[in-house]
Amino acid sequence: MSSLLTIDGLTKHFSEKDSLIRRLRPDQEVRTVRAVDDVSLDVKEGETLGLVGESGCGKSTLARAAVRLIEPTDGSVYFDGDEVTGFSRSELREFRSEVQVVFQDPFASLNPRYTVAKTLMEPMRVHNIGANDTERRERAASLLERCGLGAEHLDRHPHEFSGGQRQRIAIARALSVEPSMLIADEPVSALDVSVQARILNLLDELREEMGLSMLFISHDMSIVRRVCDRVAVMYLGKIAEVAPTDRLFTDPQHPYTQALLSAIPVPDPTVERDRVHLEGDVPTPIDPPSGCRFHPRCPKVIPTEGWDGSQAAWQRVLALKRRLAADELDAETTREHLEDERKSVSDDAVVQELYDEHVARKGVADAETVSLPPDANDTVKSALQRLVAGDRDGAVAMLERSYTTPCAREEPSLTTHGAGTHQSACHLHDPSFVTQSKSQNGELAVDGIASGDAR
Amino acid sequence: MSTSNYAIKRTLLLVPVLLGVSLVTFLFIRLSPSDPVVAMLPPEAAAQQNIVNELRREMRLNEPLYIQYTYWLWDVLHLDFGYSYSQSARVTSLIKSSAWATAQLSFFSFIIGVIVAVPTGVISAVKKDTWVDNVTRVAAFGGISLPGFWVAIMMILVFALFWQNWFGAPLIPSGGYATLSDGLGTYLRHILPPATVLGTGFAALVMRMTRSSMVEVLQEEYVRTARAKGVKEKSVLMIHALRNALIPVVTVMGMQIGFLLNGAVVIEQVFQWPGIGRLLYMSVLSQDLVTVQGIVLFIATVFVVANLVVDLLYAYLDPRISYE
Amino acid sequence: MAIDTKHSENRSVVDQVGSRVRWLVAVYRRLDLSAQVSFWIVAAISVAAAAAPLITPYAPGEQLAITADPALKLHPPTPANPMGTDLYGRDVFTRLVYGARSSLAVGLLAVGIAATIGITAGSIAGYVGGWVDESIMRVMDILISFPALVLAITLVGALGSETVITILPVLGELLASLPVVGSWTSNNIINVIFVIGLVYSPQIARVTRGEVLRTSEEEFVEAAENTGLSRVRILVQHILPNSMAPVLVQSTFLVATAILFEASLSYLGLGVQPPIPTWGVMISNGQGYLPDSWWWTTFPGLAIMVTVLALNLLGDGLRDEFDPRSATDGGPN
Amino acid sequence: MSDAQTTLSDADIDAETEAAQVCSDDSLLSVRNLQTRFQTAGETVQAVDGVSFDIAEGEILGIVGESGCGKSVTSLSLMDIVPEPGEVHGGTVRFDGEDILTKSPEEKRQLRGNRVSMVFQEPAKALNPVFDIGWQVGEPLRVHENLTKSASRAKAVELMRRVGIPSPEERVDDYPHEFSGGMRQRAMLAMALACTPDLLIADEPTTALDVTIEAQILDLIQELNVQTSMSVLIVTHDLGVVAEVCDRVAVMYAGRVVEYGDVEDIFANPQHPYTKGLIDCVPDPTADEQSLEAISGTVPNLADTPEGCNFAPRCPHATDECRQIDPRMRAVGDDHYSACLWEDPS
Repeated sequence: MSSLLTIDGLTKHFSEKDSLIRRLRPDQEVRTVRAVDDVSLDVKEGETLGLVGESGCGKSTLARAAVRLIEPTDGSVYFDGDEVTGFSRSELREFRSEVQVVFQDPFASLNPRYTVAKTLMEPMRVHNIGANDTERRERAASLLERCGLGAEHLDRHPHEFSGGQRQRIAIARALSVEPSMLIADEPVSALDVSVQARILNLLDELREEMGLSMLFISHDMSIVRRVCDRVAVMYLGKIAEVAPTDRLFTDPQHPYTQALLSAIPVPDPTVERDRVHLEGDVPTPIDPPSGCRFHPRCPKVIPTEGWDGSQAAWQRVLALKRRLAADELDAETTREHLEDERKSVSDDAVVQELYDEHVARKGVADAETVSLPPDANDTVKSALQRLVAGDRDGAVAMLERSYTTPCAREEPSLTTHGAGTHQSACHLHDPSFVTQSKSQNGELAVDGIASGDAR
Repeated sequence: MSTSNYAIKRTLLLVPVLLGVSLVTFLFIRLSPSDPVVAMLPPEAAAQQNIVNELRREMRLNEPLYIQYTYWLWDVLHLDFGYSYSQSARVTSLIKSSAWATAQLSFFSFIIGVIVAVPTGVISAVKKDTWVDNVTRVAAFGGISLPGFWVAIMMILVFALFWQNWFGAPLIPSGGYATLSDGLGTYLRHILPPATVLGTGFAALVMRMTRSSMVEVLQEEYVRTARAKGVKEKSVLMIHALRNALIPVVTVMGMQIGFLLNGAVVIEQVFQWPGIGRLLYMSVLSQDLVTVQGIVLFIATVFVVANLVVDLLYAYLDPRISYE
Repeated sequence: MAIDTKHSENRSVVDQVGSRVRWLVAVYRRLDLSAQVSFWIVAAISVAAAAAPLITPYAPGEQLAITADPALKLHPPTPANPMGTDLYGRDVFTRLVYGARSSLAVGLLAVGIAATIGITAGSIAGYVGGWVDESIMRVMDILISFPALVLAITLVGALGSETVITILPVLGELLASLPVVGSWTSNNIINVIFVIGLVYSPQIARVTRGEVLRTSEEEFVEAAENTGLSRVRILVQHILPNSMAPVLVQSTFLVATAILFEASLSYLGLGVQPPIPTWGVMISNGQGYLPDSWWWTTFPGLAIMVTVLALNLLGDGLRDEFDPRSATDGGPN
Repeated sequence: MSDAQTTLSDADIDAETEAAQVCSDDSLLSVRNLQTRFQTAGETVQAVDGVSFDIAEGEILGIVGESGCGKSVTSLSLMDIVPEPGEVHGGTVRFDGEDILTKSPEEKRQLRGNRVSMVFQEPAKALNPVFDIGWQVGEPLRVHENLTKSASRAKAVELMRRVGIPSPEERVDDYPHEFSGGMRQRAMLAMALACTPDLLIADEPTTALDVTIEAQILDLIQELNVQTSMSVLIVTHDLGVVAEVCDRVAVMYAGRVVEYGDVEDIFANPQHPYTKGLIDCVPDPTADEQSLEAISGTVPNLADTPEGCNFAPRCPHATDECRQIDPRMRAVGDDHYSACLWEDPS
C-alpha cells in the first residue's frame, strides 16, 4: 500500500495574542503554544488512520494544518506525491476536492441559511462538477439518498433536522466533490450513542464502497478501535505511539497509551480492571515539560540511579520538586493555615505539614499514602526546611542534585517494536535507558514495558 | 497578566486614542471650508485686522500643518486652549467654571438614575414576564423615547408656570443656577429638575441593561449551584447573581456618561444652566471655533478617561478579565 | 425548452418572494403584543408621512390667518384645526404630518449611511484582522470618543451654511434623485443626515465586527474554506448573512435614536432649517408662547414620543426574536 | 413473534402500582411516581413521567439514558430545583422517611447542600466566576452550620485537600478560571462534601472531562462513597460509567424508567428492548471485531408521546398490543424490573 497523505515534521505553534504594549514590557514574554510539534505520520491508500488523544493534545490542529485550513509553522505535507505545503492558491483549491473534512458539530458545521441543496451544490460549483444546476441538483439528491436521507429533504434548512441527520448532510457535502480522502474530526462525539452507531456504520459503508482513505480523529478509544486500521496516539503535540489497531489495544507499549486504555469505562460490570492511575491534569501546550512530555504524569517514570523506594514514592519526590521549582509551595500560607486550625506553627510543624501534603498525601481520599526510603526522606525534609527558612532556590537545587529522572533530560524518539508497524516514543524502549534502570531495580523491569518488547 | 499590568496596558491604550481625538478636533476646525481665522473669530472680531493678524500669528498659519498641530498640542498639554473672543475670556477659565456646573448636574442625574434603575431592573428580571415586568418595560422605553428638551419644557410649564397660576408661587424655578451657598432648598429646587430630566433616559437604559443582564445570569448554572447548596433565595439573587449581573451594567453606565453629556447640551439650554453644554452651544452659535475646539477636546477627554475608569472597575469586578 | 427554464426561474423568484413574505408574517406573529402594536403605529406614521397631501387639506406653509380667517392665529384646537394653529396661522396638525416626513427621512437615511459605513468597516475589520482591524477600530474608537450630540453640533456648526453636497457631490446627486428628499439638497437637513450617519457608524461597525468575528469561528465557515470557496465569497455568502440579525435589530433602535437626535438638533436651531417643517423646530418656536398656546409645543412632543417609543418597542420585540442567546433557553434536560 | 413471548397478566398496571413494586420503605431515598413538566405557551413537555426508584444507604445508583430522556430533570426534581418553566407536579420523594416535596421552601433549602448535595456536568459553568474557590467551597458551612468566614475558609482548605487538590492553602484564594477542568470538578466535590451529606447527586459529573481525568473523578467518588458511606446518585449517558461505579441502575427512556435493578444482572441479562439496543450500540473498548447494532428511529417528542409503549415506534419487536397498552415496570427477577409487556420480547 502506498502512502496517500504524508506528514513530515509538521509543526504548528500559535503565538499568544501579541501586541505592541506587551512587547514594551520586559517582564512579559510572548508565550508560544506548541500545539503540534514535529509530527510525522502517513495515511496509506484505502486505510483509516485513527488519531486519538485528550483535549488540547493537538489532534485537530494537526489535521487542519495538514490540509492547510490553518498554515503550518514548519514541516511539509505530501498528498499523492505533491507537496501540499508548497501549493499555490489555485493548486490548493484543486486539492480541496481531494481531501474533505467532516466536522465535529453538525449543529455548527452547516450554514443555517443554506438549504440542503445549496449546501451540497456549492462545492460542486466551485469545482465545476456537473454541467449545470439541474444536473448538480440531481447529483445532490442521489448523494443525499446515499447518505440515508431523501431527495424531498433538498429544500429544507438545517434546523429542520436532528443531529444525526445533519451529520449525514455534512458527510454528503464532503462527498459531493468526489474526494479520495476524508478527514473526520470527532464526527460522532456530539451525538447520542444510538445515533453514533448509525453514522459510524454509514462512514464504514461509504469508505468501502468508494475506496476512501480516512484520517479519523477521536478522543474515544472504543470508537477508534471499531473504525480504524491503524491508530496514532497523541500527547501534548507529539505522537506517543503508532500501531495497527489490534496491536495497540492488546499490546500497548507507551505508558500513556496503557493509562488511556485502562481509563476507559468498560460497559461490562463484571470486568474488574487494574486501573493505571494518572496523576495530575493534562498540562497545557504552553511551556510543555522538558524531555518526554509525559514524564510528569507517567506512572513508569524512570527513577534516578540507586533509587530503592517504590515507583509511587519516586513520583511524589519528582512532583514535590516540580512544585517547588514552579513556586507553588508557600511556607507562610501553610503556617497561617496551621494557625487557623490552632495547631503548632513551629518550623518543624510546617515542614511536617508540607511533607504530609505533598509527599505522603495524607487525608486525600483517592491517593495512597506512601513512605520514602530513609535517605530520600531525610533529603526531602531538609529541602523543605530550606524552603521554610526562605531559601527556595536552595531547596530546589538540593532535590535537583539527588533526584532527577532521565525522562526529563531528553526527548524520546520513536522506536520500533516487532514487525516494524508498531512504534512508540518512550525511553523505556531505548536500550541505553533500560539497561541503566534495570541494573538497579529489578522490580521496574517486570513492571516496565520491556516485557512486551520483542527482544 | 495581573490586574496592575492590565491597568497599565489599558492606560497606555489611552494615549493613541487621545492623540487621535486631539488630531480630529484640530483638523475639523483647520480644514473647515472657510478661512480658519475668519471662521474662528466672531464676526465683530474678524472685522478687526489686528485681531486677525494676532490670531494668524498665534496659530502659526504660515507653518506646515503638522507644525501647527504640534504647537497647538503643546499649548493644550499646558491647559491653554486659547482665547475666546466672543466671551472675552481665556477658554480654560470658561471651561473650568462651566464644567463644575455640569459635573454637579451629572452627579445628581447619575445618582437618581442608579437609585431608581438597579433595583427596578432586578425586580423586573426576577418577575420576568409578569405584569410588573411589562409595566417597567414600557416605562423604561418611555424614558428612552422621551425627547428630553420637551419634557424639560413641560416640566417648567406645569411646575413653574401652571403651578404659579394655581398656587401663587412656582414649585420650581423656570431655570437658572444656584449654589449650595444659596441654601440647600434653593439649591435642590434648581438642580433637581434638570437632573431628573437628564437622569430619566440614563435610568431607563441602565434599568433595561440590569434587567437583561440579570435575566441572563439567573439562567447560569452557578445560580443553580447556589440553590443546590441551600443558599437563601435572597442571597442567591443579591450575592451570586447580582454580583455577576452588574459587570455589564457598569460598562453601560460608563458609556452612558456620553449620554449624560449629550443631554446636558440640550437640557442646560432649556433650564439656562450655565454648564459646559450651554457654553458649547453658545460658542457654536457665535461661531467661536477656538472655544468650540477647546470644549470638544475637553469633553472627549473626560469621556475617554471615564471609560478608562469603568474598564478598570470592570477588571476589578470580573477576575477573569485581566487574563484575556 | 429555453422558455420553460426561464418560466421556472420566474416561478422560483415568485416562490422566493412568497417565502420571504411568509417568513415576515411568521416573524410578526411571534412578536409580543407591544411590538405588534408598535409595528402598526410605525406603519401608520409612515403611510401618513408619505400620503401627507391626502390627509390634510392645507399645505404645510399655508398661513390660514391670511388665506382663511384672520382669527386663526394661535387658535386653540377646533374640528377644522384639530391641533390648533401657530403664531403664523399655520395648521399644527398639517405641520405635524409633514414633520413626520423629515423625521422619518432623517432617521432612515442617517441610519442607512451609518449602516453602509459601519457594516463595510466592521466586516472588513473583523474578517481581515491584523493591522487593518487595528487601524479601522482605532479610528472608530476616536469617533466614538466624542459624545454624539457634541460631535454633531460641532460638525454642523463647522459646516455652517455650506451643505455636505458641495463637499461630496456624488452622494448629493444620489440623494437628489430620491423622492421628497430630492428637493432638500440645499437645506441644512442634508448636513444633519450625514452628520448623524457619521456619528452612529462606529456603533454599527462595532456590532458588525463582533458578529463577524463570532461567525468566522463557526464550523460552517471552516467547512466553506474546506470546499475551496474564495475568501470574499465566504464573507459575502456565509459570514455576513449570519451576522446581520443583531445589526438589523440595532438599526431599528438607531432609527429611533436618530429621530430624537434630529429633534434635539432642530430644537437648538442647528438642525433642519425652515421652510421644511420639523417637530423639533415646532417645539422650539412654540416654547415662547407657553403656557397659553400649549398645543403648539405639546403635540409635536407627543408625536416624537409616540414614534420613537413605537420604534424602540418594535426593536425590542425583534431583539427577542433574533437574539441567539435568548433563543437557546434551556428546555428540559 | 416467537411462541416464547407471553403477555403478563398484570400488564395493565399504573404508575402507583409500579411505585409500590419498585420501592421499599426503609431506603434512604425513595422516589415514587415523580412527575415533572415544562409548560410553555404552546405545549406541555412531560419531561419526567412517573418515575420511581430507591437508593439505599451507602449505595451508588446510576440513572442512564440518552439526551432528552429526562434523567437530568429527574435529578433536579429530587431537590425541587428544576429551572423555570419546569415544575414538579406529582409524586413523592421520601428522604430519610419524610417527603421532601411537601416540605416548605425553607425546609427544602435546609436539606440542600447539607444532607443532600449536588455536583453538575460542567464545573466551568457551575462555579461562580467572580468568587474565589475558598469562598464557594466554604459557603455551605456558612449557610448550614453558621461558620464564620475564616473558619469556613480553614475548613475549605481541609476539604480541598481531601479531594486531592494540591497545595490547597494557596489555591483556596484562586478563582475558578485559574483551575483546570479536573480541579474544578474536585472543587465542586469538596463543596458538596462540606456538610457531610447523606446523599450526593452527581449529574453527568465526568461528561465534560477527559478520559484520564474522568477516571480520577470516578475513583474519587467511589472512594468517598466507601469512606463516608454516603449514597450516590449518578446521572450519566455512558453505560461504561454505570458499569464501572454503580451498584444498581435505572435505564430511562422518554421520561420513564424502563428497566431498573442490579447492574450486573441488567448488563448480563437486559430485559427491555431499549436497554438491549443501548448495550448493543455502545462499542466495547476491550472487544475486537464488533458490529454495532443501531436503534432505528428517533426519540419521541415528550410533548406528544405515542399511544401505548413509548419505545414501540422504534422497537424491532413491537406488536399491536405494544401500540395500545402503556407498560409499567414489574419484577422480572430478583431486584430486576422491566417495563416491557413481554417476558421475552426477542
